[in-house]
Amino acid sequence: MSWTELVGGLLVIAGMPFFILGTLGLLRFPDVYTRLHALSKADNVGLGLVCVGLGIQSGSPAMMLKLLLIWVLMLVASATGAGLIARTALARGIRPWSP
Amino acid sequence: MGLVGQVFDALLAIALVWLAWQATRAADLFRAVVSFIVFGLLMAVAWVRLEAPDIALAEAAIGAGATGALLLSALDRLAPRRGRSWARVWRADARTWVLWVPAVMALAGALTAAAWQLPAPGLGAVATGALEQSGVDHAVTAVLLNFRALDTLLEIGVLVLAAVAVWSMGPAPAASAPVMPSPTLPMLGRTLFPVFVLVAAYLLWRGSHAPGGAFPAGAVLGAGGILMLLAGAQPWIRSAEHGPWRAILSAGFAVMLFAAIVGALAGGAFFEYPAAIASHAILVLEVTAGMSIALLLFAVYLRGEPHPAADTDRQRC
Amino acid sequence: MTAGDAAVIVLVSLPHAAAIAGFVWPSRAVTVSLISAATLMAAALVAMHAVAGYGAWRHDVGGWEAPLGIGWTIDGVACALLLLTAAVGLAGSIHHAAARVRPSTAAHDPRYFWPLWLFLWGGLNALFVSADLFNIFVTLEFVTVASVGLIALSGRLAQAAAWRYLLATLFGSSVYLLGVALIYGRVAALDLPFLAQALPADLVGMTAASLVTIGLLLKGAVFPLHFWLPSAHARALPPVSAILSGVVVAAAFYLLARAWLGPFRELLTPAAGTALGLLGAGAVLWGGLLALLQRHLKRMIAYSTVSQLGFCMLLFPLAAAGATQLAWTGAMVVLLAHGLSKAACFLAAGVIVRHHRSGRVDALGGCQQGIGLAWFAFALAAASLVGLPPTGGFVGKWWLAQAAINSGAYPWLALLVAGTLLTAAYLWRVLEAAIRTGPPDEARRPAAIAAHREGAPATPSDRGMMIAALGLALGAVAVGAAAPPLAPVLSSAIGVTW
Amino acid sequence: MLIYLALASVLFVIGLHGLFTARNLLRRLLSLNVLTTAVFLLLVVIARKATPLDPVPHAMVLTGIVIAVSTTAVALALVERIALRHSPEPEPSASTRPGEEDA
Repeated sequence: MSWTELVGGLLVIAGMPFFILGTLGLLRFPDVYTRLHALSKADNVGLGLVCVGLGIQSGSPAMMLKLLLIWVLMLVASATGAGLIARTALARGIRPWSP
Repeated sequence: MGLVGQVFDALLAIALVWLAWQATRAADLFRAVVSFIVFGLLMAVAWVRLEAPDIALAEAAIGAGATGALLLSALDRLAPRRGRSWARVWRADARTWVLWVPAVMALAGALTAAAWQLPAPGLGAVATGALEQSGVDHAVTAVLLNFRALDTLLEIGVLVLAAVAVWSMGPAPAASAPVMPSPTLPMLGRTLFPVFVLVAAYLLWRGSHAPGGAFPAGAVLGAGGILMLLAGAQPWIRSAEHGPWRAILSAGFAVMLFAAIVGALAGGAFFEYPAAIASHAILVLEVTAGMSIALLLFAVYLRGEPHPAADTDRQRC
Repeated sequence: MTAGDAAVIVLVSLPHAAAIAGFVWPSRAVTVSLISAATLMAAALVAMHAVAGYGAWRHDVGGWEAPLGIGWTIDGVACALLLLTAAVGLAGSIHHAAARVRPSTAAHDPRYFWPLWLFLWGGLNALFVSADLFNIFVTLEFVTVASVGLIALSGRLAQAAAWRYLLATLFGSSVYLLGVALIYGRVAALDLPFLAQALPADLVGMTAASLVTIGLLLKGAVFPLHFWLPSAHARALPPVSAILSGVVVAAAFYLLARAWLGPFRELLTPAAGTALGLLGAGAVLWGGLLALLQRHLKRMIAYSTVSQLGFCMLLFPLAAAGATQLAWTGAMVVLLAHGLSKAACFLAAGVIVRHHRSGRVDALGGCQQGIGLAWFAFALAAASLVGLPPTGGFVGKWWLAQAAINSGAYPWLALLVAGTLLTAAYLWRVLEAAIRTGPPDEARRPAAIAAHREGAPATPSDRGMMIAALGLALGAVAVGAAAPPLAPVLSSAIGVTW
Repeated sequence: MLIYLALASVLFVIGLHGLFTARNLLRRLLSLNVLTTAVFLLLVVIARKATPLDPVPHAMVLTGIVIAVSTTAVALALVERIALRHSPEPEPSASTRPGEEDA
């Protein structure tokens, strides 16, 4: 096993907890805004780690660029999507949760 | 990959079955539609598992993307969200359990068994053998645009026809304005559209030697257009006769038809490209087919004839 | 490229090209459509002439041979149906072009009629020559979308009918495609003549055959899967009803016949034949009975389609009993004669309903001034539907009856007689209503009659529409004269095992 | 492969069931799409079982997907027009029972 594979694999594995935590937040948090918060933040970091890890594993710069592009696009999309969901929820009169 | 792959496939299958059930049965229509969209996305994964990356690309863009957008916007107008009890939708009585469930299980089992017995000789060898004369290196593209180009012509015809039929049913409904406009959305539409064009061009270029080609490219571009529309961009098909847009919409179909006839006039059969120019002809066809698929998906998405009365000041755009 | 090849290429590509032209330049759509309609008629005649002269041939699209590429088979039956489409298409085009003279009837969006109409025509032409199971699927979908567009165009009421039709026929396509997938998994071929030699009669073949059959039965509205047809066909514009009832439904039967006498020939046991024949019997009797009970002229004609298609289904039991060739020519002549006369009926009914401002059968009496020609066309078409000599309907049924006698299948003969009597009964109801001087309650209301008189038109518009109907009705009669000499041509079918 | 074949069968049955029991027009459309996907799945499995990999079913499915989106679009446009006439009823429903004749 070469060092690229090792580092890449470690990065991918490091990304996993973020997804798990994000999902946990989605399931356990009290309202739509906090859920969005958990999901978009944690998943974006997780995806970044996975993409970087896979890019290192692939060993080709072109592939690395493509994976990075995927990550950037996902960032933009999830930011916009989360914003839209939150705005719609707010417009429909869903109050943010307060403890 | 053996065991892990099997487990993955099994999980995927279970998720797909659940989503399909939700899509057809969920009490809430919105939930059903969203389940269907996720179903399409997961199907794309299944296509990859089945070594059909072309289909995966098309499914993600068309099956989940374009169809999903169509369904959601229709839903927006059809069903104001309203809670419905599960029982109202799914009324299981004795007859269901005695008659339907066993019959259905038997049918599914028989289908699986029958399909499992299939020898599936396949035309892979024949197609690979003919690939050299086809003008492209990627077998699926060769089948689509050379061996079975007639199917593709008629398929784009169906898409043109769908656009005509949808337009014939009346004026396009006014786009529903978002309740609370988001500043990021129009920006996203604007900045992402070049990316869509880039990805589409890349897929188109890849199509001659690897998975990709006109269909995924067209679908991606069309999905980009729909996203633009969702992001608040004005459809630019505006004047009474729709300016040159009707011609552009039907251009892909017309060019393919033209190529087919030229093949026949050159002494061959309908759609027979002379060997020397086959690869160029296919490239031209791919570009036009991809473009027209994109535009037609967009035209169909308008869900009606774009009407000139909506805003006269933009007629010339 | 021979003249026949050129004709077929024109037949497949011209309608599409014209449809696009009509879509892009709506103002010139009528001219373009009428010119193409005439050209298509000529091309169909050239193709028929080529088949009659040099025999059937194959055209490998793209130059790729059978298992890999798509093939066209241009034979006697295909050409006969191309001619039928051309005749109905031409008459329908004339009818619609003439109807446009009076703008008061334009309840629909006229700009989209011509593209959809020509696309439908092109899809049908592509379907009739195609020999490839998957290509047939694509053309079937093409025809479906065009038909749905045309039905929905005919007004608000028609849209629910269009939806029903769309759902039924899309389901039919999916089931059909499942059958095709099984066949492909079995022998890796989609070409009908190729499959005729390759497809074994095993369990997979049987399953595939039943799936393909169910799919096509749905599309052909064969009893008991006919539920979508009457509303869809009755609500559409007259030319649309004409082509749907005369040709689109026939296309499904045509494919059934090609499939069962081609790839599924081994599976066509007496039992399978009888099962298909019983569906036909059900269609003849149930459709006939419901036609007899209808109050509206167009619905009556639509149910009559269900009934008449049942006669064609007799092909299968009679072929299974051994009288293949006679049954084949008989069924095909019935199909052609039915297509022409049914289209004539719908076109004539369009004029009649417009004249009387009502589609109710009991309101059709009274003043017929100015539309005598329409009634004449209707009566001629009715004669062919019933099967009076010397019409096409007579010849077709006569051959079917002969096939039944030759193979000793007397129950089917009895069905033929019973169905004919039923047909006569419901058609006579209409003609009798027309002869009456008028509904008794209306006789007491002079204003109503005055309205009729006032509306009694002999405008060029009506004349054009009536001539279109009459032309088709005369065509149905002419089939009777042309069928005996053309019988060998009709039974030249590539990939059909006798 | 067996998993995917079974999946295709189950999806087919789910689609079939939805098509025949759902009353809502949109739901029927979704069922029909699931049904069609099942058939596509069968085709792709057949392509995968063949050696070498068979490109023809792949092309067929690509064609099929584009056709499916076209028909879905037409169906949705129709459903919308029908629903608009029946408004304010929120969920449009039409029965395809043969007995129900509207004169």
